[in-house]
Amino acid sequence: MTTIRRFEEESARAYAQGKIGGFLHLYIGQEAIAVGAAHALRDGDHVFQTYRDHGIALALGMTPRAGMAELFGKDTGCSRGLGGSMHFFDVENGFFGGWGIVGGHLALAAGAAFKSKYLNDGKVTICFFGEGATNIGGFHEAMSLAGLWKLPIVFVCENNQYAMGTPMSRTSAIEDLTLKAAGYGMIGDRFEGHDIDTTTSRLQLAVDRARNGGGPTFIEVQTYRFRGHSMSDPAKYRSRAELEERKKSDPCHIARTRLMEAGITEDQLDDIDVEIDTQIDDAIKFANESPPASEAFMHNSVYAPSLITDPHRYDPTNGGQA
Amino acid sequence: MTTIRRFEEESARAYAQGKIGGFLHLYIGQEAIAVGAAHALRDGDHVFQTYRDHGIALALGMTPRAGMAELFGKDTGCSRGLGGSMHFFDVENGFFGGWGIVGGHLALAAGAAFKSKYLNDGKVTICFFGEGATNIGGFHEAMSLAGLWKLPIVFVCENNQYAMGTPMSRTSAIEDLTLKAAGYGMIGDRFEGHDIDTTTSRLQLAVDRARNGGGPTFIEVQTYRFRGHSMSDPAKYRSRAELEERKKSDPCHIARTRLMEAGITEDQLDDIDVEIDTQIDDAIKFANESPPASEAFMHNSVYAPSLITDPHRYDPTNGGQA
Amino acid sequence: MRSIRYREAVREALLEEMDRDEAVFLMGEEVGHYQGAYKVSEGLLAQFGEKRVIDTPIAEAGFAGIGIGAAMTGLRPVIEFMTWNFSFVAFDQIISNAAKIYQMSGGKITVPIVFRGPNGAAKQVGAQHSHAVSPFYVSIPGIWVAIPSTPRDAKGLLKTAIRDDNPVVFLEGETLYNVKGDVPETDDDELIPFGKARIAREGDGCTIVAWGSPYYTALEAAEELAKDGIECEVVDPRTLRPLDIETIVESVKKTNRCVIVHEHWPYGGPGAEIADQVQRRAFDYLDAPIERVASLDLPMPYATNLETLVLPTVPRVVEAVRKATYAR
Amino acid sequence: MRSIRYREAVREALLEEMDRDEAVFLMGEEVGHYQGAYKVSEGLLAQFGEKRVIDTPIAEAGFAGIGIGAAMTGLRPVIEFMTWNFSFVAFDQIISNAAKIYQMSGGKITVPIVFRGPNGAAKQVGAQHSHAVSPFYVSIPGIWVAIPSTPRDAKGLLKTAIRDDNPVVFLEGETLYNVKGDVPETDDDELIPFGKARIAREGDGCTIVAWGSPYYTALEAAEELAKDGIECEVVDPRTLRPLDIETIVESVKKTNRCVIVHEHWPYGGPGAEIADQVQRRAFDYLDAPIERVASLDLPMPYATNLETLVLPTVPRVVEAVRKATYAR
Ligand SMILES: Cc1ncc(C[n+]2csc(CCOP(=O)(O)OP(=O)(O)O)c2C)c(N)n1
Ligand SMILES: Cc1ncc(C[n+]2csc(CCOP(=O)(O)OP(=O)(O)O)c2C)c(N)n1
Ligand SMILES: [Mg+2]
Ligand SMILES: [Mg+2]
Repeated sequence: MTTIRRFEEESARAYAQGKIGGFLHLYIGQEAIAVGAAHALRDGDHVFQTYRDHGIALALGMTPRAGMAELFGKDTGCSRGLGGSMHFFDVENGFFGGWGIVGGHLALAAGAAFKSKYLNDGKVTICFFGEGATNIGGFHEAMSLAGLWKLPIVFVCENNQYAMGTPMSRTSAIEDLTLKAAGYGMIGDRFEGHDIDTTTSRLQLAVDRARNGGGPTFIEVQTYRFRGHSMSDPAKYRSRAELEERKKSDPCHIARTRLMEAGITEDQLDDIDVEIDTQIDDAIKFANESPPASEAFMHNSVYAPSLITDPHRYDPTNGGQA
Repeated sequence: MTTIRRFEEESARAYAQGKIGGFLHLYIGQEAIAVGAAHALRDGDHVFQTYRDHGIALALGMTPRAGMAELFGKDTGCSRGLGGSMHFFDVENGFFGGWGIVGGHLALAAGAAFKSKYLNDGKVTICFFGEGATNIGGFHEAMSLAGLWKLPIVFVCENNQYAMGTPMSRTSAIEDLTLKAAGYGMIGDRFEGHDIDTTTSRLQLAVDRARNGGGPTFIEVQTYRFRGHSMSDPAKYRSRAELEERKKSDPCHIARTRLMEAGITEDQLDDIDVEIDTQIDDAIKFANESPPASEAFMHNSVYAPSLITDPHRYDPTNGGQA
Repeated sequence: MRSIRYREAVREALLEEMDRDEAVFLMGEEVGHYQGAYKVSEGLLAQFGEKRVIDTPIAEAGFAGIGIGAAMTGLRPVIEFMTWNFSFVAFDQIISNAAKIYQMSGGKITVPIVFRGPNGAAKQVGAQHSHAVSPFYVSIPGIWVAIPSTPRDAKGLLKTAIRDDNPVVFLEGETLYNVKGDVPETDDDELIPFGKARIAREGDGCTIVAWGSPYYTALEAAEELAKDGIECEVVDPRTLRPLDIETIVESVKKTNRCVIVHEHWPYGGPGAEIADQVQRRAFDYLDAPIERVASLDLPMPYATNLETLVLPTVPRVVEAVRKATYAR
Repeated sequence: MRSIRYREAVREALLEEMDRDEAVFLMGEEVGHYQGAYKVSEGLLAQFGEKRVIDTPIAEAGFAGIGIGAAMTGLRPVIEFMTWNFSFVAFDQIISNAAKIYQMSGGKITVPIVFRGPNGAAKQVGAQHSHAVSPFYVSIPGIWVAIPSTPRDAKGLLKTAIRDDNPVVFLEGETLYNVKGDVPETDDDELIPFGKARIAREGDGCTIVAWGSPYYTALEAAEELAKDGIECEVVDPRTLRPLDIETIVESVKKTNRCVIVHEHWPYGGPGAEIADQVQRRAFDYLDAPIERVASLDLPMPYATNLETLVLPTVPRVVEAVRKATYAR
């Protein structure tokens, strides 16, 4: 969790320095959910997330190097500099993006789960999205189909209280989002997502249910983002007092407490922190020094090797001609 | 209700004779819902329906002449022969179509209700759709927004058990569709729609609630269509026995019984039937003899009189040029 | 060669590819128990079972997305839109997801998926059900767009589409399903490559580029014009993306005239694109402006007397060729 | 005349029209309390209240549809898409409903609605957020498509759009919001008619047709070319549907050359349409093939070094004009 936190703090800094461009949505404050999910999953499982995707990517095992280089638009990035912050990908670690259209990736995740059912491969899919996404058609159709076909998937709504500048009270007629689950014949669960022990155990329940043929679960996790929606958002729509109150349940602090309860000493934790700092510094250095995204690759990134008239004569400078 | 029934039977015949083309979706078996709704509404209210729209259009007061002429593709039709069976319109009687894309008109209906709230004009909107439509995003978004903004609208799901050839058991994880209402903060109601007294009184409740500021209602009406999905559907997916069983609750028969209970004599009812036959015959004759849809009007039907460079120089034979 | 219907040709391609590869499945509304709204998938459920022939609820964006997700993770879905009109509710899935994934993932994830179904006007189905959708899909890099006119092309192109590792928009002709034509024997396994136009009729009087339903209109017009001594060369691009512009340009260099015939609305789309490319690549060869015959620029009316006026007709093609050959 | 930013010009149009007509309202994500994702609606909530400046949940198809329904029944909605990228989930509402209602209802129902928001690439926002959407909307009869390049056009065209009784797709430039330009005084109430191109720069060496962001690229290129004695005439169509092809053709008849510059992908769309029409209407006047400068045919990459290569640039426009004038 600290790796995620430090990664994001450094990316915010790099953004301010102009090393990172476009939209940058930080996960700071929500880390316990991604890490809990990573605990609950096995190798080969699938995860889909929104644009707020650095946390889960790192939790699943993406190196800070690959992540930071992507943010810097470098060829060594996890998406070779073509994807950027919103479109991290790391298939080896089960991370299937990184999606920018609200609600658009839920059906994709259901598709991965459909594949698992089709192949009977015992894999589970977790799909994350914000509470703002529950109002769009993409949410509804993915939920309906997953519920109908009993797909091995867990829908995790990270309710961080705001969709950009809008509090949920102004976008939803209901407060408890799990009320929606029944309409899809789905089990619902709802809990606070600040404590890594809670997130791990509750997500594990749903993941196990999916893996054991018990069908999908809809989970609403109560959380909070400490930063603005993205780097360009000063978050004026909420009070400093509210933010300070929320920071009292900083998941990183809680995790630290939990570790100490488990017998890890303060010194040991500090050592880990130093190690993480070194790792993030290294990632920044790596990103800085990596070659820029490749023009040649960009031209080859439009189509996978194809069965069109041989040889592969596609030329992006001249619309769609073989 | 008999007018609707006879209108539909005659249009089926005319379709077989090649006088009507395209898709023709009959409402036979569901009449008590449309007529109940017409009873529950006042002048100036708004109604939106799917392609299965003849019944409600007639119930709201469209003349059989205007309806039949539309089916025949005549200039005297309710949409001047441009709309056809799926796109009846009759604004004077509060009928706002006649829509072909499943789920696409629910938001439009919510828009009419939005208008009523905006103008505080005391009008109510009823929006009809099939149970098949509850799985599409358009349903979800319209329901979410109407629930959030407490719009004066009644969503009436005419659950006739099938979406084309597919029974609901294969498209929905739940059997009681009103389970969805809670997810939108909406009141739900569910009843059988064969008896005109029931449909009228239950729809009246919801319409009154909407009119009195009580917000929207989601209603599932259990019904059944006696014909195939459209004229091209032989409806092989259901048994003759099932159909025969269902025909025992033919809403037209039930209505007849109700009228007799209310003291109307068999003779009086027969007289009405004769009158209706005459009216439908007249509609067929009118449709037959009416001039075909107008080419000149077709060219003027693309844009309403407009503020583009004067004079109105739009020429549909030559793409989009002023 | 045997003569079979376009519908059967599509069905054979599905059957053979599903037989060949377990990863291929068919998903859509009414494709299974109902045997397809246009009976294209007749018998497939019986042969492959509910696991691989999957009836869906009405949720095009949802099942298109499920197809894309399944393709990302190793399957090879064929997603049927009952008609392409209904693809508009799934438009974002195609443009924002299917077309972008290979690129956004840095080339790590392929999306071998076919979206298919009938395209264009049927008969009197009105404004919301008569869309010819090619202008919307051809402009998107990251997908291919095939639009077979004949049964043979339908079969051979669909087999290629299913085997290709990229998303394919496969536009069948709603009015072509009953058309008969020669198709190789079932054991032939003919794959027709993308980006290779077919010269359907040779001639040196005028090039006519046509595809889909109006392909037949163009052929008929060509016969009529031949009576007056104007021999048209009819070129069918077969796929619009990739577009085999070379074959078209070669033909125009021979005939010095070009008429483009298509069902979509006149503004933009492949019709305009071909005109633009021909004027640039064959500028010095053109003896007359390139003419286009398109659907009229209006929503499709229901009435049959009007619908006929909206679609490209033989007289309109004849007139355009006469204009291009200064023969009128 | 005052010099104000494009963003303010849009805002003034909204403000003046809402002030003039109670039936006009603004609806979209973050348009109210947040003052607009791009601050276009700054202050409007304070002035008009929550009744007329309406924040929505994330449900583009839903609120686009609500707008259409409200327009059908007497209101005059302005629907903001936070960016036009998000209009794809509402695509069906625009093509199947907004564009068809006047026709399907036999001319009984008008749909006075404006869909507006920023269009095209911003900076490094990647493949899903950088769409230039004009090719998708121009081809649809029943809607108008406006794409103002300057603050003055933005204001005058938006006012016209709001008063027109037809659905209007109004494409603002995400990268243009900060551009400054002369705009008449607020009491002037200037309405700029649709379908009337503006000649931004006169010249007889080559016609450049350009709109949106690349309009400025074209003007810069024209200055550069002037140094070499090539005086370009830069024509901005201002609305793509209706398209003022006469003004473009007149210009080409004078310059005998034509280059079209736009941000959308090369295949089809208004770029190809203009080329096609010019070759047909000015065939005998063209001394060289019409050239086009478009975005490269690929999903927008995130990395800034690549994004720069994808968009039309001054050198690319210069090169195209040289080619069209045989000057290279
Ligand atoms: C279809 C669509 N509409 C609008 C947007 C712009 N947008 C990006 S994020 C966002 C808010 C999402 O809020 P939520 O779902 O709660 O997720 P969070 O950002 O809080 O994690 C919006 C409106 C988008 N990306 N896609
Ligand atoms: C978006 C969309 N997908 C598919 C169709 C094709 N279609 C027309 S009616 C229908 C079945 C609808 O069933 P239901 O909603 O139950 O209504 P019913 O016809 O039974 O009244 C389908 C699939 C369509 N018109 N629109
Ligand atoms: Mg949120
Ligand atoms: Mg039904």
